[in-house]
Amino acid sequence: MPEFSVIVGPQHPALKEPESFTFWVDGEDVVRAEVRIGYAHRGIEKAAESRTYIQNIPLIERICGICNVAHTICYTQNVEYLYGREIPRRAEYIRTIIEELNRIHSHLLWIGIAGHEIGFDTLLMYVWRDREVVMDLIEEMTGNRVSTALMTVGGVTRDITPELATRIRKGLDILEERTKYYEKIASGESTILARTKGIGILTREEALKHCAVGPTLRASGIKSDIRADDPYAAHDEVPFDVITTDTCDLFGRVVVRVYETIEAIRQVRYCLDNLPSGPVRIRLPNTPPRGESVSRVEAPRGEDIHYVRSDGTDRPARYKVRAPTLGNLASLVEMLTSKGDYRVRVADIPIVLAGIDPCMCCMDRTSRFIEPSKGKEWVWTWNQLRKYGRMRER
Amino acid sequence: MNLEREERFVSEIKELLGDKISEIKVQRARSVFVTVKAEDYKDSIRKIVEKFGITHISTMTGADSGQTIDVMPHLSHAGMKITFKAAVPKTAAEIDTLTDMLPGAVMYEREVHDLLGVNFKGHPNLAKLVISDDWPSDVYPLRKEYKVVRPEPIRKT
Amino acid sequence: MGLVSWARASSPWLVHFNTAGCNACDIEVVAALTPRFDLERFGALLKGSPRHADVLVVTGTVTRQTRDRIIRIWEQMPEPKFAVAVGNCCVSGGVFRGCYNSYPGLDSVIPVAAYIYGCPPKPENVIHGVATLVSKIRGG
Amino acid sequence: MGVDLESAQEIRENEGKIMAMQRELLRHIFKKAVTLRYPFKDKEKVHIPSDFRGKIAFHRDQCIGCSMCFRVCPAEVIEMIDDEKGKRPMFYLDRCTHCAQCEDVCPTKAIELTAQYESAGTDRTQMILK
Repeated sequence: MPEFSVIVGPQHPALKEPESFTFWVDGEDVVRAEVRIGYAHRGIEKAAESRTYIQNIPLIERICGICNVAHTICYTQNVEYLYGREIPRRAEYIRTIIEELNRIHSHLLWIGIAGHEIGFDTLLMYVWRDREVVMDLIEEMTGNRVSTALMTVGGVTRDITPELATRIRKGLDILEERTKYYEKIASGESTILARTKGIGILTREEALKHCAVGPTLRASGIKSDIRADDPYAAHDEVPFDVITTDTCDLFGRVVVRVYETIEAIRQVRYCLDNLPSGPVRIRLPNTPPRGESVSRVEAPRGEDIHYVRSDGTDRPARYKVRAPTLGNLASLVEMLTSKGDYRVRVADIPIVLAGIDPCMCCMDRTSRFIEPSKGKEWVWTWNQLRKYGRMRER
Repeated sequence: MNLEREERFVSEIKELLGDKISEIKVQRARSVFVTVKAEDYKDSIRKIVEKFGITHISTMTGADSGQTIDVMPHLSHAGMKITFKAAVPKTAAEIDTLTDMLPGAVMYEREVHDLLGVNFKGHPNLAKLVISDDWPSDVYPLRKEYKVVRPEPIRKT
Repeated sequence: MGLVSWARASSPWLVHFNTAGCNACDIEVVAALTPRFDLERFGALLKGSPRHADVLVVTGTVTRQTRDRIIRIWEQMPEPKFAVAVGNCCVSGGVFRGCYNSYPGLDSVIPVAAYIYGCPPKPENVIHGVATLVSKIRGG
Repeated sequence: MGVDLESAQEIRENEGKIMAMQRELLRHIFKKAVTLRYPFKDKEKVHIPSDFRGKIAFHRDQCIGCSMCFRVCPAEVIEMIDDEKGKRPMFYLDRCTHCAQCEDVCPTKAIELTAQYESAGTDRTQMILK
């Protein structure tokens, strides 16, 4: 039977961001998958070299809008490592609070989107309604619903007042009750079970081999979390459990994310109860000393790693960012390939794609041409294709 | 700050690699930088990977430092970050691939190839990953000599 | 106002395309469609295909790689069509101005009918933008 | 405190319930809708915290022309121009990231991020703040 290629993306109802996947299918089964990213490549790393350390904070924040807190924490603590300075403890606690609030918002968002991808829009609507609670908390704390702009080199820009702490506690109570309800739904609703159990399997060995990160890795039974392995901010004091499951499938990823949300709520409570007093930022000079540094943060999607090199000027000589999704791409391709008894059906593609919580930008319908029968593959730009079309018309 | 664990780790690496190391330093708690020569790059990484049973490569950074390009794979081992550093000359930017022992490096090597033009010998597929299809093939945006050209608007505003 | 433009203004169907944004605007656009804000009160419906839609909602800065796709999607949409740029990166390039891969705004690629400023805009602002567009359609 | 994964496993072992959300849905029939009827009504119910980062307002009489805001702005929003009173910033607000770094750095509080969030329009030139 001849194989067909199905191209998904860059503009596709199942993807909110532009990325392009080519699937070689044999009947209903996906036999091979290939990914082309780069639609969202904006040149941030080059731009970071031409801006000062202060100007870079909002730029780094816009690498990803959803996990902006993880990226800004990673950036600011990376620069603080260059100075070799520690920031006030209160600032570290505030960073942890906002980071965990961000994780709650990101995971709830993901649960809703997963519901949407499996055709369970009721869940999407209810989860997103309750997610507004955490959005309001973030807005009260930082002044904007999504992009927080709270981090600065040397601490945080805004403090938490006792009244705000009370309001956050109240909001957390609502969130905890609702998340526990969604935990019941996610693990007991037959639609979810039917569409997630045994789908998108990534075994422990494959996860290790392809260097998966974050909830994808933890759902394959590997206890790995930067917050525990390489603690930053206040995570060395705030107690929490690393959630793992050994189901290695999408169901495990749902469960890991739901429990991580509950765990995050607990961490925010702990931080609010044990918030140290003192200043929230220290002033640092504009130019860090020469040197290089690596910093890691557990973003909602997994390990986020930044590298900075300073040449003694007020601009970084090199800034490198690796967002968690790139680390999960190789595993995603693995999950989307049928092997032996394990079959990936075309209908499961959207939810498996959503399973790693992708955070990129893609669609390649116009440029890639594949003729599997001849084993030929070539790439045309849209302009070339348009020219070809005009040529054929004549 | 207590860096006992890092010091122990450094001495283990020194024992293993011997004079292949040109520089080794502890940047902070749980982060170690090891500089090696480009020709020893793969051998020394293989030794470390086999000794400690490392499977996770976090990413690979390429950095332009004037005449050379530094290739820096970041490996993870039990919460410890080991960053190798090997310099390759800009005119003949070529280094061995790590994909045969660490398959997770596939995407990262393609990225470094796209943005800095380092050729990874033995890499299965070095097709474009992050830069656009119409990007000229001999221009590497993250090299220092590349001056940013803003794209021309295609219609007037 | 004729019957056709009345119908058009009462049910603007949307197609959403993220050119290369940071996702913050996307989640705010999606949030605007969920219960608390409920953009569907205006008859707006999110469609998957550009061929069914009247309004192209674009978020994110336009990059080299998405430029041709956005033009293609724009060309696939039936007349009359309107493009809405959501968020400051889409309007003008925003924080990505001066990057080698991003264009200075969506209107340097396709004509834009309405701009929604903000980084990211609040869902209320997205609703305000759609209301602005609807009144523009009503007007002419 | 550990998370009880076993209960999830147990449920997974059994078959899931069909329409597990049904009860929740029925409960909500008699509840008030959460939707804000925003542009028509409920304008005062829109959640705006006191220090919301909205559109920039500029107070000319307080500005001393130090260009600090120009130096920290990440998005080429600010251009320093000369007017009858001397140097001052001019804002292209259609590029603004609302990061509030200019507000933080301003020594005389001449720049202020207001609570104005409604800012859609059909013309980009309306966002130039002179």
